[in-house]
Amino acid sequence: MPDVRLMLFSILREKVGRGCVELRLPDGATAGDAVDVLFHEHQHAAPLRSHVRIAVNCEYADGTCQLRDGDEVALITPVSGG
Amino acid sequence: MPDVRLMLFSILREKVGRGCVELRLPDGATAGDAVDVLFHEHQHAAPLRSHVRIAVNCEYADGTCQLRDGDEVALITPVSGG
Amino acid sequence: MQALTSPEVRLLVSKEPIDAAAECAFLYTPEAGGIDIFIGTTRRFTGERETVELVYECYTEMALREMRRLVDAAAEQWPVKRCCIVHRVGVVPLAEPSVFIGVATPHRAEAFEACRFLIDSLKREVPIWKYERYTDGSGEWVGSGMQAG
Amino acid sequence: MQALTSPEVRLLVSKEPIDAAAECAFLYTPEAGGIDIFIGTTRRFTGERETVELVYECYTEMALREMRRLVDAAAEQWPVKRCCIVHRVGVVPLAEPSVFIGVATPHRAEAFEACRFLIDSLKREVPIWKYERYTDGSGEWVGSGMQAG
Repeated sequence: MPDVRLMLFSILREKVGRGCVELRLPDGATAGDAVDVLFHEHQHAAPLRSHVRIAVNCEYADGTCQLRDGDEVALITPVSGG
Repeated sequence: MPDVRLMLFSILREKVGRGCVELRLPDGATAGDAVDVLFHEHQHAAPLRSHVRIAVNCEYADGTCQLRDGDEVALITPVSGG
Repeated sequence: MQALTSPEVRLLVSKEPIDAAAECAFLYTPEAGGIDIFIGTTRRFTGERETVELVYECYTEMALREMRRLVDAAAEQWPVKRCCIVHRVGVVPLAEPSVFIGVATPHRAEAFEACRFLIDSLKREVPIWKYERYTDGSGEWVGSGMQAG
Repeated sequence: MQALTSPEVRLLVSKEPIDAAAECAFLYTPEAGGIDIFIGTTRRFTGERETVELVYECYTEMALREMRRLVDAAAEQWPVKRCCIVHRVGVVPLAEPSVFIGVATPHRAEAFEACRFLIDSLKREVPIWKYERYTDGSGEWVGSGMQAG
């Protein structure tokens, strides 16, 4: 039962109302599962779902990446720095 | 009989030993004529002759450019600024 | 301010105005003959829309790691002797720089190419977001595909 | 120091060290979103040869006019909002800048292209000459095709 932290930024942070969400996931849960939980609880943010890239512990990762206790999962909406 | 000033730089200035040469030329003389006079008087600089671009009054010009009294003729060896 | 620095590479995310002189001084080295620098500044008009200011948000820890990854990728392709990437966060007023990327290489063609690669890659990969505030009171997270609020 | 300046263009030939901060400040404008800068610095090694310092000579009056002509040519091809070209003359020690070219445009691609055009054109057209002093006591007017002396 990994405890993970979801990190939210920019428009997604605004839609969800927080920059950080703590989640307890079932064993074997993936990064994609964590993202599903968030969007399930915040359906008004759903249009952003398909634009989100996932990062696990500060590196871009696949949705199939299996999570471990203490992992930090960031939901990266399209970036616009520069 | 235009009086003109030849301007010399870098290696050509060193070969000739001066940065500036005053010349009195026959009426109708061209920029190319002025350059010929200089290289005739400084034959050891001859290898530079074919590399020289001419500028008259601070603008690149053709050797056929007819000179007028007071003109400044610069002999521009290959530039290497930057 | 958070930073990741070495003698050759300087990566910085900060709320303070970017100090161009300090970045240039860092880039000067006898190993290089050419330096290319890109600076992004806050532009007033985009078409008819008038911008008041930009506000940048950054996932700083990851942004610094991504910047490092991009510098490493540049150094594999070009002989990079010095490189800096500085991004300002928070409010960036009109005409002020939000990003400063500098690359020093032995010859100029390499510096131009590496610098262009870095700014193009930064805009695609580094987790930083731009919020644009307009004079009509509206605003948006640029490129998010949704209205803010 | 000799200069040719307007609100948008700043051209300078000077024996003083180049003040990068002043040039950057000049380039910042709300009309631009992208600035590209090229800085040429004195490199120590060219192959096996070790340079002590460079010495630049300039036909200043013409150089400023040529720079102006190049800036005008750039402004015909790209939407140049600010542009500066500064060239140092006299001795330029190792790692110090000899030339600083900056271009501010609305978007970044234009800035890169215009800046590249300007440094490439300057190296071909502007009457400035570089003398390279080597550690072995020799020296040469670069590209002149003849030994100095």
